[in-house]
Amino acid sequence: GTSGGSDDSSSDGAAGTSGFTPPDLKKLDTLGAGEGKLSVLAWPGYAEDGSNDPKVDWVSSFEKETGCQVTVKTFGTSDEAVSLMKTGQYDVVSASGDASLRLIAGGQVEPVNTDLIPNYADVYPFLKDRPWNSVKGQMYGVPHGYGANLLMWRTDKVTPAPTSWGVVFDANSPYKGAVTAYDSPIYIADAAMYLMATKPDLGIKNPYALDEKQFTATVDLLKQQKTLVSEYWSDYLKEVQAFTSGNSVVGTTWQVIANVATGEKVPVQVTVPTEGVTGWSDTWMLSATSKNKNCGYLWMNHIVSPQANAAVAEYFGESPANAKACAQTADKNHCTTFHAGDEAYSEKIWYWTTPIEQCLDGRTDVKCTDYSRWTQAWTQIKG
Amino acid sequence: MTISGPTRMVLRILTIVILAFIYIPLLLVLVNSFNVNKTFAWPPRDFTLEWWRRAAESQGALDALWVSVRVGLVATVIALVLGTMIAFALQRFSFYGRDSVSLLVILPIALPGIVTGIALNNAFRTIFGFELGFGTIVIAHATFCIVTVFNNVIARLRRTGVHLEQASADLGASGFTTFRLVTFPLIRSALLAGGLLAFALSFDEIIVTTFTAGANQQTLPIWIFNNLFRPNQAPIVNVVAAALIVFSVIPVWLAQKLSGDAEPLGAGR
Amino acid sequence: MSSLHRHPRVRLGLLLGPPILWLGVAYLGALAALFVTALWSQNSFTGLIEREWTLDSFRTLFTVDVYRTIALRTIGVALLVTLIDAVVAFPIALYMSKVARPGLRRFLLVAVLMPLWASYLVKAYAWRGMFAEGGLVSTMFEAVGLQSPGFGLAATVVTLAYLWLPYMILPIYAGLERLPDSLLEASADLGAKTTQTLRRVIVPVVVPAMVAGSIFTFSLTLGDYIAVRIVGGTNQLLGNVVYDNVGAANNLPFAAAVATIPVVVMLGYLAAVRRTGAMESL
Amino acid sequence: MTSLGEQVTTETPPDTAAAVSLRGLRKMFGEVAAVDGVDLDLAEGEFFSMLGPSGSGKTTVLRMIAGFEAPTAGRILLGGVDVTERPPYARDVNTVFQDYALFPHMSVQQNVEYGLRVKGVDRRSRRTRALEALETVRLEGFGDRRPSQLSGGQRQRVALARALVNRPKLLLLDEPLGALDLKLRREMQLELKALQRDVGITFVFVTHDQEEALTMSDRIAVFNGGRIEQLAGPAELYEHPASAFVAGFVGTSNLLEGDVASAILGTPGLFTVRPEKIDMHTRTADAVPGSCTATGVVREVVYLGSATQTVVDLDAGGSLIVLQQNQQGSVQDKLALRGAQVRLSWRREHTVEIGGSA
Amino acid sequence: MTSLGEQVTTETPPDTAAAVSLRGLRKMFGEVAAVDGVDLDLAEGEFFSMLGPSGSGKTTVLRMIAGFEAPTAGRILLGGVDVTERPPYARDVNTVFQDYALFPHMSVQQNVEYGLRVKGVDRRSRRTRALEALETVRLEGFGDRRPSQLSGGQRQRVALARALVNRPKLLLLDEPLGALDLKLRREMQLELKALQRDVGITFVFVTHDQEEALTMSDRIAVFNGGRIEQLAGPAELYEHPASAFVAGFVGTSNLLEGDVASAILGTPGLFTVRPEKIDMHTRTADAVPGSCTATGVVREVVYLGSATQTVVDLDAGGSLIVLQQNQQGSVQDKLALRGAQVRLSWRREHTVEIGGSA
Ligand SMILES: Nc1ncnc2c1ncn2[C@@H]1O[C@H](COP(=O)(O)OP(=O)(O)OP(=O)(O)O)[C@@H](O)[C@H]1O
Ligand SMILES: Nc1ncnc2c1ncn2[C@@H]1O[C@H](COP(=O)(O)OP(=O)(O)OP(=O)(O)O)[C@@H](O)[C@H]1O
Ligand SMILES: [Mg+2]
Ligand SMILES: [Mg+2]
Repeated sequence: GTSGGSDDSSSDGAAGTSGFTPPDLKKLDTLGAGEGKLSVLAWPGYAEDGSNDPKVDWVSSFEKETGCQVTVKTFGTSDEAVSLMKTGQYDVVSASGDASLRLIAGGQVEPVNTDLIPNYADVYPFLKDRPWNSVKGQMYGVPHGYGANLLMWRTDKVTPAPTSWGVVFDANSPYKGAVTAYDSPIYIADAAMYLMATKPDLGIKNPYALDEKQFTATVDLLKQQKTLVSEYWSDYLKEVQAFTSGNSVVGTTWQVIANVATGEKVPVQVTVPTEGVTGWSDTWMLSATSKNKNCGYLWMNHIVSPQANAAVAEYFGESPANAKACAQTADKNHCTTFHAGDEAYSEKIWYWTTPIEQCLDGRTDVKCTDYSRWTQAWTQIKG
Repeated sequence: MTISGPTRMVLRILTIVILAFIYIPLLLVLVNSFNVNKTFAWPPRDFTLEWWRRAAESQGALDALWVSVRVGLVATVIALVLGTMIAFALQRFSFYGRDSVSLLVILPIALPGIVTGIALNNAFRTIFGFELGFGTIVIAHATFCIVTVFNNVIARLRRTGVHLEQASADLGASGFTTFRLVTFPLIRSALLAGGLLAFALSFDEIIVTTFTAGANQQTLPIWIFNNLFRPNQAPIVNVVAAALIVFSVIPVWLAQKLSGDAEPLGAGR
Repeated sequence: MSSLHRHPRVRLGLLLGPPILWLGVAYLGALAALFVTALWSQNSFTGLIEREWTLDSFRTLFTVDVYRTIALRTIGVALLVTLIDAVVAFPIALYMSKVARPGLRRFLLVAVLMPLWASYLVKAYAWRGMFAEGGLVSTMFEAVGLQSPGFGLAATVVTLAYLWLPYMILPIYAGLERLPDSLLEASADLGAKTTQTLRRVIVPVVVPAMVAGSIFTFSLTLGDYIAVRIVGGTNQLLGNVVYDNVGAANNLPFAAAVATIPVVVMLGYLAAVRRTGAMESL
Repeated sequence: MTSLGEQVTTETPPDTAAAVSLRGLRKMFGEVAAVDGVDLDLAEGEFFSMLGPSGSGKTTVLRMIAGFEAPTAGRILLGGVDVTERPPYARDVNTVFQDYALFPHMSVQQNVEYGLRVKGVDRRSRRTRALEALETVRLEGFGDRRPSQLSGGQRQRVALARALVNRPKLLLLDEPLGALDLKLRREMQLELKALQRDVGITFVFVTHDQEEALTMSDRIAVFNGGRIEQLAGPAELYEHPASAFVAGFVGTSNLLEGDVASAILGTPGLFTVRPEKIDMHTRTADAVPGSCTATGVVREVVYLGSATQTVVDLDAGGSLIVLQQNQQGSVQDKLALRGAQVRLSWRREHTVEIGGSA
Repeated sequence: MTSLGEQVTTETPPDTAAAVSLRGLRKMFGEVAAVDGVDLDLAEGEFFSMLGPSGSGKTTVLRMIAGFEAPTAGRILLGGVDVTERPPYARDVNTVFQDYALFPHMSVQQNVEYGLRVKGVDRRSRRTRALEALETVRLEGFGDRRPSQLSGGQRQRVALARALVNRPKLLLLDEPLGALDLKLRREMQLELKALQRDVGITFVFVTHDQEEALTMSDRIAVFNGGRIEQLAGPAELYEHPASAFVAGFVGTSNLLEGDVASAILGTPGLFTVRPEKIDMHTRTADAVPGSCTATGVVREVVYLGSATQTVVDLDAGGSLIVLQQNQQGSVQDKLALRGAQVRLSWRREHTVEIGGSA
């Protein structure tokens, strides 16, 4: 059924972070006038101002409306975002689930008063108050888009169509040497999720909450998987190229990659395998040390507005967070393709969350492995 | 004359093969800038001018190019000044620790870029409390560019010796006049060669830049790096690179011409 | 100026002061600060550095096998890249300096320098295209009935060698340019055939120049983490470990500890190189 | 001095025995004829010099013999064998370069062994032969030094040893003493000459110093504009120059021509008298019968140490230089002659008509 | 030749008028004393030469006078003014460097104008003066060339013009003719000497060529190991060398010492006879009364063109070199003397006791 981990963690959001008390920061009570400028830290493609492609621009209209002049810095990984936020130079950040908790715990971002953000009302309810964007029921940002790490394969080279992650994890996979995997420590969760389904006796309840034994088993699986892997990917260009050339024929992917590949007439298909999928859900957050908080709130309101949210979702290739955005997309099928608003689909996704010592699945008798362990393990997996 | 005919032939063929090795990838970049495929799959299905048109409109690429040029120029000027000073100090004086100084000059280029990058990043933020930005990129680039200027200038100084400067002093010119009228004209082409290499080094640097660039400055390599991650932008990167290759002929040729005499660029190194 | 004339020390001080402040204090200071952090630890959740002395980072570095494997792999790749560059750069540098006429020489010099202006990343992706299935390299391999190497260490070595080639050609060219023609004539005169002259006169004389070039190729390879991600398949080098730890895990102390490996390797290399007189011909 | 006889011989040795024969040798560099038709035969064991001003083609001839430069026309024969097409390493010839061209990365010993090494001589015997060669040039014990640790004269000798160790049939030397100072050059001249006599190798020696050529050579070719202007032994060359050019280039030339010659010698034409042949008397002294005689005024007196050189402006026009050995008389007396009226005389047979056969 | 008198004078000119005075000049390079206590006074308008072997300190003295090197001890006075502490550009001295040190990036004209330009002379008059200077060295019309387009002798003259245009009180020349070939060197010697006489500037001329020093100088200082070994006019130096070193360095030395001296001269000691003073007779000829005489066998005969040099092994031991001007007799006859028994004789006054005042 629903690989219901999300339910657990959502209901136990507070428990999941038990023992972790965020710094006591005040949220804004009332909105004032914009300060005239705003420094944005974003994933590439999240804050386009037309400088790369004049047709892709949802920043200029914001600047015109609010008078807040925007500067954008992009980052390549969640961890880069965390370290950049520590410089205190940025007002708002688009944080994925594997960054957000760290930002909250480190005091880099402050609670957000969603009442001051009119468009927040239209955000899908199933994205609100989740463990990666809230603590103890207090939202720390505005959900903005989400997507899944799907299984993609070349239909001409992979038959029958796979329904399980087994094709990328099983030592006997016929696609040895043509498997691809995501190049980040967070990918350990994908393997844990696979073990959760295939090795129930390990007792994994949440792929982001692994005790020592579970972690070792997961890492072993990944080490064995390495013999199958042709390459690890981290940028979408590499992935599309690998599938186009045939260097990779099966592996984890994003919907947008599948779309581009299909657009280039590469015979690929994607699916949500039986074991479920991991995914991301991004949240715009506000720096605790920001001097431009009013502009920050205005930005958060703008970016989840139907038009902007639709533009981002289409350009970046993900599901918008605003239910009204689907009406604004250029490609009318966009929301269908990306399963936007499909709560059941969304519930199948194990959204990226930072693993910490306090087990996120609520266990208190053991210590879980934290993200720095995951990073070191990732280095060892790749060898 | 003493290299025998067959050897010359072998060398000529090898040179052609090596030139092919150097230019085939560049040619590929050029062809790919016309490739309709958004991820420049090979072989191209079809060709298009779309990417060139889009690149021409890309304000981001132009801005980044402008940042790179400015960074390169300022870093080169600093490297020229500092590199020349060290070259003079090492060539014209003997002092304790001369060897250490020459080691110090090559250290920034000899140590891996990532080490220099995180060391400077750490120092800028935690020790000096600088905000990462244009200035920090320039400082970082100038640091590892000093060596190219230094190498060129010291080689020239070694060759010209002190006689001409002494002749100038002998004829009544004070230190500064001598530098202006004699020393500087003599090392000018070495400065040009060193400066050109320094600029090229700075212009294509990405690793150190990644760690020292602030939010608002994208150098061209960083822009390229970021755009490889954007849907629909990757082909434009090929266009930018192809354009760079084509237009770089101008400064290189110009510098060759300006350096005058038979002294080819880089020979001073 | 007149008083300076009699005070060479003062002039030396004025000349050396600013660069030493820049390099000696700022740059070396930054390096020192980095390596001090290697002796601190870091809170893994918040990523804040805790300033307590500990050898934990180094302990991990030395006890976990994978780091040794990666270090050795990296050094191996750097050596191979350097070797390939030396072998490839030599004939073209020789042709440029001793065979080509002045006009052709200028042209070749420009031709060799030009790739420096094409973006590093773009060139790396061009090689990715060539090593991909159906790309130029695999087509060529298949044409002669061989299995294409595909993405991996071989592709990494080739790509890096390609990227750093100009940095090797230039010093070798300059070194050969300085080699008087009369030495080649003397060798032929004494009965040496061209190959003997190559081996006994040209190669020994250009070795310092090659070593000078190798400082570039070797160190640039040691610090690289991008090319291997593009063409290296599943492989990683020291640069990736440093980058992952500072960029991804945000673990500066451990990154600094890892960074000591290439630094120590490079310092050792420089110390060895010093004796060849390569510093002079850099 | 086995070659004494040749000092006065101008006929070329018979073709068959020739160590080197050049036949119609020409070399063009673009439009310029650096060497413009040279024919030459050298005997075995001869010390042969090529003398001439800068740019006259001496080096180019040498480089063609060694094989560094291919002739535009003509043939080169070594010991009767045509080697025109052979590369340098296939000719039994060695060269001592003007800049020595010692390999900087090898020790003196290794430099000297080089020729044997590339010929595959075994380590043992090449060591012995190199030591012998170093002994010949009096550099025992210098084997381990680098060329950079030697003085100019020592380097020159290493270059010599490096060539000699191969026991070539022919040794080419391109201004080997050009870079040395006068005292050292004189010493090296003596050494070289003695060495050549000992080893019996044919030497082709390029120089632009006429004294050097006169004292060392069996025969001398004077080059001018890519051609041989005169080919003769030292005495013949000095005493009977074939042209005004040779007269001027070899020794100090005292030319008498046109009206001056008519007035003094009775016939017009181009004549030369060497300064040391001329006697200087007071104006009132009697003319010696059977002598040529001329009157004039002393313009300049230069003290040369062993001799005094006097420049006399002739009453008939022109001037003559007189060289007098300082055997007798005080320097002051000689210098006091400046401005004095003098009579010069010399034996009729010392008036040499240029181009004539004397 | 206004300075003729000085050629035989050894007293230094009075201090007051001295163009240059060196007082106890010393220069240490580390442990090495390059110049080891030099005292010297030069008169205005004098042509003064410094002669000595390589490394004897000549260049170092010159560089201290010019101001490129600071003395370790001692003072330097120019025209009575102490300039020891002054930088080069504040001394009224110019130098002609051995390698000419012409600025390669400037034309000949610009090179010559340089000194005037840095002194702020206006464009007009520096042009005129530069043209004058170029005329003095006979290089009119060469102003637009680059130094690289000139021959060695022409470059040397540009260097000279560049120095002369400043009308310095003192001109220093460091082996200015060292790089030229013999013929050109002789020509330039004459030109330089004439020029010095015309402009009347004091010249300090460094050379290691004894002939050059003898023919050109008013006085000569012979350097050895950082000290002045002898300071005298050319004739004095040649005829009465103060030490065996000077005897050997200036001209060919014929030394007689110990037993040989006793046997021939009757007294032990160190004596020298110049080769040109010696007469050579057949063994049977009578000894000339009042002469020194010695018998021996001819070992070697060398033809020098204007003279013949004969080496005679003495029966009493040792050997003497005899120089005979080739005025009479055939070359063959002279060369045939090899191996002959001969008697040498020379006037008693030509036996010079070394260190003695004759
Ligand atoms: N490689 C060359 N290219 C063009 N011209 C040349 C070359 N080598 C020599 N020449 C010219 O050929 C002529 C003869 O030169 P060569 O070197 O033989 O003279 P040389 O008698 O040895 O003179 P020097 O005494 O100056 O060494 C000169 O005019 C010279 O400029
Ligand atoms: N800068 C220096 N450092 C150390 N020693 C030096 C330096 N300059 C000269 N010397 C030494 O001082 C001594 C005198 O040198 P100097 O150049 O004055 O000799 P020189 O008489 O001019 O010789 P040459 O005829 O070779 O030019 C030599 O032993 C030389 O090695
Ligand atoms: Mg020559
Ligand atoms: Mg000197």
